[in-house]
Amino acid sequence: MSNSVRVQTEDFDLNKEYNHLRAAHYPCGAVVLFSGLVRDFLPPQQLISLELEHYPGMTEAMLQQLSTAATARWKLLGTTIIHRTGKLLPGDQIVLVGVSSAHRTDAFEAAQFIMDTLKTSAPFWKKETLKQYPGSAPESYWVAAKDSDEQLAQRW
Amino acid sequence: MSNSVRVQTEDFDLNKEYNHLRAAHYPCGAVVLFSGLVRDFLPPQQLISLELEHYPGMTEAMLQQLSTAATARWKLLGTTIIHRTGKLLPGDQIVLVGVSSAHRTDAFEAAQFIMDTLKTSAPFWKKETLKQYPGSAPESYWVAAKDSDEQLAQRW
Amino acid sequence: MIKVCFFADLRERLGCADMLVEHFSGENIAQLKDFIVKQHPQWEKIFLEKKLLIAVNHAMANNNSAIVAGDEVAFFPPVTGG
Amino acid sequence: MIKVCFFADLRERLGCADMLVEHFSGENIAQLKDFIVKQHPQWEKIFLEKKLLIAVNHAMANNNSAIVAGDEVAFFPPVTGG
Repeated sequence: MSNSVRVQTEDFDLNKEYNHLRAAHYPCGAVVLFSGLVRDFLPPQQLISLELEHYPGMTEAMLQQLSTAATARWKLLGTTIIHRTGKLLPGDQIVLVGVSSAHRTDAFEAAQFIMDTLKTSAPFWKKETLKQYPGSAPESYWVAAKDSDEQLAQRW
Repeated sequence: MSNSVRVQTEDFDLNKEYNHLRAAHYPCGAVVLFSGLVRDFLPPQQLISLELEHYPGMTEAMLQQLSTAATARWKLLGTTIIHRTGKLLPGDQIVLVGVSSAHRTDAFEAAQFIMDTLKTSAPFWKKETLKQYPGSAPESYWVAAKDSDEQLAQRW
Repeated sequence: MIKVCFFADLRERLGCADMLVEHFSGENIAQLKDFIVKQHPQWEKIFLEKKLLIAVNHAMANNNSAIVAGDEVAFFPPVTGG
Repeated sequence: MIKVCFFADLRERLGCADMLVEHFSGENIAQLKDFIVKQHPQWEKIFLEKKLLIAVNHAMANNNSAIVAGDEVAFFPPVTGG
């Protein structure tokens, strides 16, 4: 059993995490990886950048709790949770959740549980800097929490 | 929109497929990857190898149907389905399903749908060669279909 | 003429990967099965198995599915890929 | 003494990232809020917002959560990571 939780400004290498989850544990039959990316807006809007603030110490504790809760609930062989902070650009990787297990259903459900719960309980906040139309001055907004995320978290 | 279906004896590169799904399509916010691996048995049993037979022509047609059905049902930006055939060893990659979308729920559900439906409708068959205990002669068995897979497919 | 293919466990038990069925004048899969079993009486038990799956021209089919000359029909056990 | 932290939108609106609350003799979060609002009356409306989230020593908490000297209390808006 291998559980890894990291909060970092640096980018991550999905393939490296995949190879770790895949190779290290026996008898692994399934790996599910989720990668969350900085999504641009639909034209004429344009995302300039995203600033991810977090609560150091609490973020790591909450992600570790998610990993522990998933491992208690499903039969897992390994979990990896990486979340970036700081300034990110469109297309950048924000978050990686990787889960390995003997059978696919455990890996799929645990990965979804981790993402849904992370979205509503891990202390990260996004601030977007965007242009409303080409040539307009960039403005910054704190992203509002979505009711749909709250509903998705409640199914677990 | 990019949909790719491949049936091949060669191994695949998950990272290459990830980068394709991630980069090519706008506005991508989520990529879900599922990798199915050849699982060894618990000791004292030991898997020597796995032979994957398929129905050429029909496999490609069925996988293409799955991709089309997933794209019709969820809001997706790209799908990749790769399934290997021939002789495989413990730890080898068997199948890759990759889905990209703007929002995570579409990608998670579509990837699960594709895997669950593939398991019960794509014409592949596994034959295992295994030892029952160390030093015993290897024997070959056709893997039996699981009722649990039938149930998982029926939820869609 | 109908091309008939067998796969996996079924192929091994029948000792046959594929065959060409000639002079078949029926219209559906059930009739094709009867026709083949008349030529190969020892296959009857295997052909009556509930879990036998059927495809016509690469699409899943059943005993009532219509077939015409030139079709490719496949019989196989429940699939176990993925 | 209680360490109090504010994050994101809340931090910007209050113009304060963290503060040390001294001479607090209450026992729970509700009393801490009252105590802070007495010192900063202009924060009252923000502190009454329904969606304000609370953590005590890095664990989610609520108005009834007990606190003691040395605790770290954080107030923040609904989270938007992932």
